[in-house]
Amino acid sequence: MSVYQLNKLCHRTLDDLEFREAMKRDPQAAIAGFDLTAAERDTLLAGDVARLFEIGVHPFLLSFLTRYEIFGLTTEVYSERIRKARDPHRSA
Amino acid sequence: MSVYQLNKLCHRTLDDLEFREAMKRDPQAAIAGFDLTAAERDTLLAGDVARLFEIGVHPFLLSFLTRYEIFGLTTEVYSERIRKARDPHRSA
Amino acid sequence: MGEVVAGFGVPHSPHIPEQVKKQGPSHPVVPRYARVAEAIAAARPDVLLVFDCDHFSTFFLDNLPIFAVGVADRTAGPNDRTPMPRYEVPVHAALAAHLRSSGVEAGFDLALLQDFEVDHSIMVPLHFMTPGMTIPIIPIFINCFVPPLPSARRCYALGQAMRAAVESFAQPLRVAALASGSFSLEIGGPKVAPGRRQGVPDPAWVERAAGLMQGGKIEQLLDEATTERMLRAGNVSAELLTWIAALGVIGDRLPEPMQLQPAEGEVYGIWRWN
Amino acid sequence: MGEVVAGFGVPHSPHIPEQVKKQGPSHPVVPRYARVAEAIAAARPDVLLVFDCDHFSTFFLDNLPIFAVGVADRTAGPNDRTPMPRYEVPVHAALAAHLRSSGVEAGFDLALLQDFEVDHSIMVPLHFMTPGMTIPIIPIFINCFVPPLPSARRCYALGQAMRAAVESFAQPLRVAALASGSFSLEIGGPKVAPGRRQGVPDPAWVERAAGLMQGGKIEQLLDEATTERMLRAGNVSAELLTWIAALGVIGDRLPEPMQLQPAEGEVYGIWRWN
Ligand SMILES: [Fe+3]
Ligand SMILES: [Fe+3]
Repeated sequence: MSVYQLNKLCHRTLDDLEFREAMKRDPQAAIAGFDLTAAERDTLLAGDVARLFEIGVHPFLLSFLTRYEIFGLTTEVYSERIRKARDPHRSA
Repeated sequence: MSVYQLNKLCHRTLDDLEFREAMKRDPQAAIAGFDLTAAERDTLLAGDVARLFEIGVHPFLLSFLTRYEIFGLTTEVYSERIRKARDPHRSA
Repeated sequence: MGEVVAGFGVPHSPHIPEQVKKQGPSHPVVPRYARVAEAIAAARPDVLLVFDCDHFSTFFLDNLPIFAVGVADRTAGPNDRTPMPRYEVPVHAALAAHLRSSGVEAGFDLALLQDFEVDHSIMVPLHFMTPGMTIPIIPIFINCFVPPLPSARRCYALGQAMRAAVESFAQPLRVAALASGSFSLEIGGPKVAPGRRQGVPDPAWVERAAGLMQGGKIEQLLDEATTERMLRAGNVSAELLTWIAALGVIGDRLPEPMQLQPAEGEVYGIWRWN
Repeated sequence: MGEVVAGFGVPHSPHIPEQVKKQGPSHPVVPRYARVAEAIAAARPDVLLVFDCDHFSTFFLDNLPIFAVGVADRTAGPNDRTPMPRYEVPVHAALAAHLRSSGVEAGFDLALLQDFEVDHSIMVPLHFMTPGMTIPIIPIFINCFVPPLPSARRCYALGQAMRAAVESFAQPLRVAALASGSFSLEIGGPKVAPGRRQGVPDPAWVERAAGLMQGGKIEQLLDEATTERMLRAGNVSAELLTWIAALGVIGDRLPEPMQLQPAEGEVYGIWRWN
């Protein structure tokens, strides 16, 4: 269920303006309400989007984090990191 | 969509205790928040469950109204009325 | 390689837990559930595939699937204000995900359900039969209440696809199917009994359908159990589709002598071979 | 007796309405959408069947259907914070209910969606092509984002079933199919362009898939458009399944010369015969 929680957290960042502001202000506090493992929490707070992708967070949802530059994920940082993720569907 | 609204109203009578109390106290006020036609509102307030069934309210949901005796629908009254409804699936 | 080791079918009246609590073990349903419970224990399943019709509790008419599979680590219930204890129950997420993927690949359009509780139709049987809640379940939901319903043949084929998926699963799990539902029951519709909110309009159909199962006449059952025929037996009588799906898992094996309560619209069934 | 009179396919980038608002009619998408809009107007449809992939806006992962049909009197959107005007649009509830019933009878497990809004993937195309919002739509949702996906063959068969259902509808409606989606697009995944949040990983696949449509080689397209192949073209490239479902409605007719933007992963298509 944790991956579901991570997906939900990303979605809420788009959908819930108050939550989005909380995520920008104090991410650690904002994510406290989700049922995550300690490792997932650390991965999130580190903005390790490659790892989040690899454990199953949907990339479309993950990209909401950079849309609002949560966890320091500017577009440049996000792009650089996600491009290093293991991709099960490599281009030919 | 009105039949959907009627189904939703029945379901809320089971699921939402405050709404259920409001339905017992002042049904006319309680149903004001639903997008219903005037005819549907009258049919509801009259407890005309046969008619509600015939226009498509699901009988399982409809029976929530008698479970809490909304609109004066004691089990006896409900049973007598619904048994007169046109049934598309008559017993053999 | 998973293995299907048994199949079961029971009813799930929401009034029974409270009645039994008051009346104690002299209540007639107690030995009926107990007999199935013993058979479940003897089959030692690692997972129970529960074929279920939701009663507008897990789903509503806003987004109502024909078929759905619960894929999560656990669920809880009842979520429909049934007077009975509240339970948490583990779900076998890995097998559930495999069943769903395999089913979609086989052309069954199975909705993904990840954040959900279940109603009395799952919790009443578990309360009586596996109250320890230690056997993981996988709920497979079938729309039996809101026409258009899936056909009996499609539900049977779904069961067959689930069986094949169990057998292609990497771990050697013992899996049993459990169907939950009545054969004849009207709730809140024109066929209720006088002075009642429900009724059992068609005891003869209970005997007919159970008789076909008892005799292993599955093709005949699939022919006869049309939506029209099932709804003549009561507006929630298409709960029979849960049994038909379970039969798809079970195959052509014969049940032990079934416990029939035609006047109550109910049947208890045990298929055991392993 | 309803009649299918035309088919169309377009992309739906959520950034375009705002860009066009700033840049005006010199924006390159304006004439592309305009050409399809003219063809829609010329086909005079009474109803638009819109094959769509939801972007976690109408559905979420809690209860995610493989296929769903919107059955309501109206819908509205976008519901996903896309910067563009908000619209209400009528839905043809009677035909939608008939399509769903017929589909379920034909063995497609179509979820019922009654209380919903839609996202940019429906509203961007309508904004550019039918901004009056006077033609009733019927949204048919396909899960293109969360594997397991339905196969291309099953989506095509769904389209064929929808066509048969249109033809068995009692009223003489003119119905057109509209597909909405990209052929190659990666959003937020490893195949994004350097320094970007998205990318177009596979322009060659855009030309290949469009070329097969252009040549009427549907069987070949159904063989080649595996989940694996589509996802190699980008993580949301299985939006192609909306086009494949629309082709099921259209049959073996050939399109007018298609507008291809391989570098953008996008295609605009027009099938007209009546
Ligand atoms: Fe039931
Ligand atoms: Fe899209």
